[in-house]
Amino acid sequence: MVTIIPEIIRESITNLVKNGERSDGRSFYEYRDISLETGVIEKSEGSARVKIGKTQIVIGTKPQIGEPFPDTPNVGVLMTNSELLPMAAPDFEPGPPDERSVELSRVTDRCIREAGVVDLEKLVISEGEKVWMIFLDLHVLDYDGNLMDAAVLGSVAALMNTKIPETRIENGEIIVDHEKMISLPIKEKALMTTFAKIGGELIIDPSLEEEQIMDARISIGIREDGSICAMQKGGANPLTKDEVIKAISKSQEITKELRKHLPEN
Amino acid sequence: MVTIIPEIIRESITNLVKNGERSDGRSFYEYRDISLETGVIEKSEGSARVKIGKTQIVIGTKPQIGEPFPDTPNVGVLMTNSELLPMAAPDFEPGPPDERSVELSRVTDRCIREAGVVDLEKLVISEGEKVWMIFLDLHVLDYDGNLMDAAVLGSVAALMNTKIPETRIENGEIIVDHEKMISLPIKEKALMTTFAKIGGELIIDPSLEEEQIMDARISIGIREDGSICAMQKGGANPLTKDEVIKAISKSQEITKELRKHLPEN
Amino acid sequence: MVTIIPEIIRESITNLVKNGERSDGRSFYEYRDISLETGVIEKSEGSARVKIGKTQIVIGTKPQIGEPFPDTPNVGVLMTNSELLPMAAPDFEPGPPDERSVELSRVTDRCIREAGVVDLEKLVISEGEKVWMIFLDLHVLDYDGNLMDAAVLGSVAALMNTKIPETRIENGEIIVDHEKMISLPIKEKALMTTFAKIGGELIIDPSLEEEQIMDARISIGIREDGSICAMQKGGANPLTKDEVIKAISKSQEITKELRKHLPEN
Amino acid sequence: MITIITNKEFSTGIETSERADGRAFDELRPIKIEAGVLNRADGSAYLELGGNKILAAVYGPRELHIRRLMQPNRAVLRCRYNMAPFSVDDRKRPGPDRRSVEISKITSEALSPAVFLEKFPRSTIDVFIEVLEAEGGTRCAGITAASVALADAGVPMRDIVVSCAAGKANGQVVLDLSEIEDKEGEADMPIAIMPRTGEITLLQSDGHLTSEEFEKALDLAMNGCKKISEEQKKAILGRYG
Amino acid sequence: MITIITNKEFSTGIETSERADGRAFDELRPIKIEAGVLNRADGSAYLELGGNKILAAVYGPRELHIRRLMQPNRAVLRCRYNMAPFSVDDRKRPGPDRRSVEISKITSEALSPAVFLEKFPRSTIDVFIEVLEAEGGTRCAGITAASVALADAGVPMRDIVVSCAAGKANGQVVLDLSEIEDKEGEADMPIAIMPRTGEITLLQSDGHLTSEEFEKALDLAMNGCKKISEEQKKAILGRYG
Amino acid sequence: MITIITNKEFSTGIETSERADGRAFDELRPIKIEAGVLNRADGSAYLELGGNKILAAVYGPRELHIRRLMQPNRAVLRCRYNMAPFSVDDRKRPGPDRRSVEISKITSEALSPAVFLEKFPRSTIDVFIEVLEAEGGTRCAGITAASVALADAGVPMRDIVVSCAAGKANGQVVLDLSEIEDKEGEADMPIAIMPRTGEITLLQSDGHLTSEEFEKALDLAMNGCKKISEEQKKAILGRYG
Repeated sequence: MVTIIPEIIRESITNLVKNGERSDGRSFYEYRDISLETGVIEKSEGSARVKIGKTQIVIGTKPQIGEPFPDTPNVGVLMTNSELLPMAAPDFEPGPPDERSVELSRVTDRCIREAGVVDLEKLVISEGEKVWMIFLDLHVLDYDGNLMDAAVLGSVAALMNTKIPETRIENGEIIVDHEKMISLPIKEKALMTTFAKIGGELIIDPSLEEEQIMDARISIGIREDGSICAMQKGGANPLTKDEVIKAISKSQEITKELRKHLPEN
Repeated sequence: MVTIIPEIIRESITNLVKNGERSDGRSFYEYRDISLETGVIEKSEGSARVKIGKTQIVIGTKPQIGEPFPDTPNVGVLMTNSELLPMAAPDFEPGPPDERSVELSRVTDRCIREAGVVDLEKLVISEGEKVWMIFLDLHVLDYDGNLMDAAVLGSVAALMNTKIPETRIENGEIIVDHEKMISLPIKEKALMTTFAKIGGELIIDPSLEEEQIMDARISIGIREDGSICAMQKGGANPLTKDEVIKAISKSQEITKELRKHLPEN
Repeated sequence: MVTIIPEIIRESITNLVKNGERSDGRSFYEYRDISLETGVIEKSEGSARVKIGKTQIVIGTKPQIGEPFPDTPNVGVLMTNSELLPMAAPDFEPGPPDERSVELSRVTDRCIREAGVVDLEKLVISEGEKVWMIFLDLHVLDYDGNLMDAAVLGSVAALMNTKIPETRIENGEIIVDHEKMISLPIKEKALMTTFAKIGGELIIDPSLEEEQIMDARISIGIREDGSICAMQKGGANPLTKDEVIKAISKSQEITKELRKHLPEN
Repeated sequence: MITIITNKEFSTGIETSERADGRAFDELRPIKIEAGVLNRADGSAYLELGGNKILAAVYGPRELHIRRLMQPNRAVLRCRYNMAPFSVDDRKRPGPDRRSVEISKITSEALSPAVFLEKFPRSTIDVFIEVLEAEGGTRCAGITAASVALADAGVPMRDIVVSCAAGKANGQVVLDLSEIEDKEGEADMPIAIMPRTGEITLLQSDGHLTSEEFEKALDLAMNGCKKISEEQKKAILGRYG
Repeated sequence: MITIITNKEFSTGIETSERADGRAFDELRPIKIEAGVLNRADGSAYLELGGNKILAAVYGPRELHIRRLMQPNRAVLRCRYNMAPFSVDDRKRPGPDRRSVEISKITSEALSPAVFLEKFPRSTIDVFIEVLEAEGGTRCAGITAASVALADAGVPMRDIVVSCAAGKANGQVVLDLSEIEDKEGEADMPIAIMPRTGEITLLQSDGHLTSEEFEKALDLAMNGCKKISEEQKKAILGRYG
Repeated sequence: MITIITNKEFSTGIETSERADGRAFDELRPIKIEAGVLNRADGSAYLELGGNKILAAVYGPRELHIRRLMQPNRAVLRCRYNMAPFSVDDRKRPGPDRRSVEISKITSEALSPAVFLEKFPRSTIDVFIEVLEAEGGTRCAGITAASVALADAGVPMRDIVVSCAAGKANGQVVLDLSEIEDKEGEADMPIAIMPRTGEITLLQSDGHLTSEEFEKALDLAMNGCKKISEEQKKAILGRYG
């Protein structure tokens, strides 16, 4: 469904930004309130509920024993899936994932995979035959803008929260020992920061209102050492090279603060 | 497609019922003419054609050897599926089963499964490895109301009519002997009676016309010993506790008569 | 989408044909320019690009090792699939194959299979267990009429162009030797000719314009010895027996000429 | 390992020149047609041909809700050919497959020439064919039954389309192939005609036929159609007569 | 071969006449309801019942875009019951299955009698139920939560529908079956009522009950509904009070 | 067991600091672009870049039939990126997958800024990209080809968008990664720009880059875009010149 934004709202938000302000009183590089709880779903081996402002996602993991992909016999599998539930916004419709949902899960997946958040090599049970497959499911419950940052933050937290049974091989048989639950091997806590371009300025963590009128969007995934693990531009207008470089530099700073929301490990 | 029933028809049927009458002259607890033939499809291992009034369903079974569900390794599998064919009514559309079709097959399945019509434990060929899977397919050809009672009656008849080859294990090999065809192990003949609530009264076996204007519907599955194996309320209006209790009591009587339509076993 | 052809165009094309002429100056039994290249896709084990007039199809093969069908354990498998790409015509829509696409792939498949173009018995690696499955994919890029003749011509060329690795069995193990690539066993070069009936006359290789106004269509697959391997009538009007017999006789002549476009083998 | 002991013995007739089921080369399987067998449909017919059991139903002419299919100057005749899951030896999964999509298309083309579609612009006539049991030749049986259902629905028609196959089995050109002849034979050629004019509204061929064999098969099939046509007429008269 | 060492010990209660989780036969699991938990939805509610965690949201009355579903004289109440992939022990594949299609249908029928649908012709009221965690009895929990979400959305209603199951487990008629009782028990009977009149808007039964057991179960379930109804009212008051 | 003897020897370049195919770090693969290669489409282009073979076609501006996609004040630019089943080593199943859905979306966003969409309210411009053969970098090649097809269709544009990737392979920041460099390398960063202003309309990154490496890669990619832009212009001139 096409949401038509009245021109007057577009102008009002844009003029605020041009004057260095935002409609909810935040500064350009300030996140809305963030809340992050883990272990919220007992039947899920790892879970998190993340809220950024009024945006809310519940994320759960499900480990399964399966076969590795033929071309990567010595690594486990991470499968990321997201559902933009019809309860989350009036224009989200039931049915198979649309392009927004696919983009959200693929960008989240790339950020986590390329940063090496989970040490997938340690998820091998028997090389080429059996590995752990971790299903990471994002359930978007309430949509008030900036799903990407919430998705990555919550996903990293849910993965950190995940416990799988220890496995060993005895006499050619795989023993899955539910009495010894171990944490997933986490080796990196990469996070993502999203910028909206409005009125020629970059602001972070766009609210729904800001997203609806922004010219462009850029999401940047940053590892703990400040290097870049993922980027994704969106929106129907261009960015300049300088804007991109500035966004990267800012996100290196901001993800350091954002990382404090993650639980101690 | 929404079928709009003129108010005058609604009133006329309702007034009849209030006067103790029905538009086709039946009494409240009287079925329309029932016809039931078995063995109507030679390629089907068991089949039945059931007509209640002008409602007509052909039901066929297909046994296959397959694997049991992991959580029930010591029972065979019964799979019930129904198609409300587009030939059966002007508003039935081709495509995957809609909610009416899903309800019909699930209620039929529950009634038969929970009553223990087929002794599924006897369908195990090799525990945890190979069992008989019985596919029960309901092909609804003509829809003139009260599909549920017809579906259960015809399904029980088709299952009673079903022959599967004898199996045995010799030297770790499964022998499927088509020269020795045996009947399915039937241990119960549960049937279902459906009541429509119209004008504050309960009537059984609603015709299409009655279904279209009824306030509510209740279908009750009754075992040979009179106990209840399944119930399903439908329709957009409520029932009282007394109505439900009365319906159960009536259906205990009526299924005894209905059971006479089943072939001798 | 329904394409409405103005009556004046229908009349003009029909009158031309009644006068023994066609709008592009061809005679009744003359193909448009035909071009056929093979080996056009390096990653495809066999490929061809065929153009008849402005109609253009790229065809590629992919061999895979798989299991034979249970009822034909001693023959390989040929799977033909076609996509009428939305780029090929303004009324082709993305999505699963529609009935036109299904008809195209099934007629092509029958023509090739029934003529015995590929010696499927020679594609068995281990009887009942492993055979070569040849996927033949037709990618329709530009649609200017007469897809069937182009599809069969290009498919035969792509199959002739296909190389698969030699296989052998050593110590119960299948060896797939990519160092020894061999041609598919081709034993017949059947081709198809399509006639349109317009104004009571039969003309071959109808252009899009002619297809849109034709009364009926008949496609005939002819083997090298002149025998018939496939026929398919189409269109909303009938043909007479004499017309069919004439079409067969003509196609026996014409496929001889058409066959010269195939590469030497 | 699963070993299957079977008691099904098919005589494929390969040993002798005779047909497996003892029919003459130009002999149809037993046929039975009944019109008006369903209540809700505007028209319907039931047909048995050998082991085939076919039900056809017609709705329409009625309003067409899908705008992009609508024809401004005539009705659309839509067909859906469908096999019941229990109609064949191995259960058929419900829903359309490629074979049924193609048969639906050519069935629509086989029936359309006989119907006065131009009388009903912007409408649809929907034909539903259900194969309750299949034993070779279901597409022809479906067309034959559908044509009776169209007549039963009172759809105005030029003629009652009739369909029948001929083919080659065991080296011989024969009429109306059974399932086993279709499977093991050399060629199968289903046709449909408008019997008044003999015009052909369906023609497919699958297999290996010389021109001479084709002509022989075509003549056989047309004769077969004429015999079946008589049964269609009886069924329609039986309904209204 | 994969061997699984498990540390999950379910007391199925079969040894004694007591319930596995120690509840009395007429005791509900701990319950918690909160209204107004989402921002975008017109109304919402969160419910915990034992290990069940359920979110319900309502949009509407709003314009219905699908013409063939439109009712000229009233609103349509559409439901979508959905389980999160992580809500159960083995991951549930996203998307509707036959179970959720049926539950969606009976949920719609359970709620509709309480809503003044006739006030909103040609409209839709959309109810979305998400099972975040499932521990037996999710359909009842979903209906109970959805009813609070409808009230939170300000949809005019005759009554607040409330739902609860009773059944038979371990030979005993009990209220509000847990997951293990549902799985290993003899019968499960979910109901929904309009508490003001006691009228029944949902009734299903699955299992084996005598008439006497049925009546006992029905009384238990109706009493359970009344207790839950109090929690619903508190949640709604908590939102507006 | 199946043993596969392979004769494919990939030099992954890991031994030396050179690229596997001998290119300099800032060297594009051989490129060829042709405009106007299809008959039915309003505009089209064919592009080869190394082993990539890409066809792009444009229809529109034309009427948009799907009301809920319609924009009252501008055209919608819809893209469909699709890989032929035979375009890759292991046959790709026909139909969209998640990767192609995402690429279609970002391709649409990469092209839209250059098109005067506001001139065609309530319309659609449809861009179809077919990957006939894939050898690394198909999304960039698709955007580059689609832009030429838009020009060929006469769609009014501010600029001809051009796309190219840079990345890091074998420890070195390089231009235009080949399939093997993409697969075995450390990072891949596809971009698209409007060459007149240098503004960025597509930017993705996947892998591991420091800020310095990122800037170096961005400069490389922008230079690569400028070289490819010359080839686009030649193709368009070749069509009309």
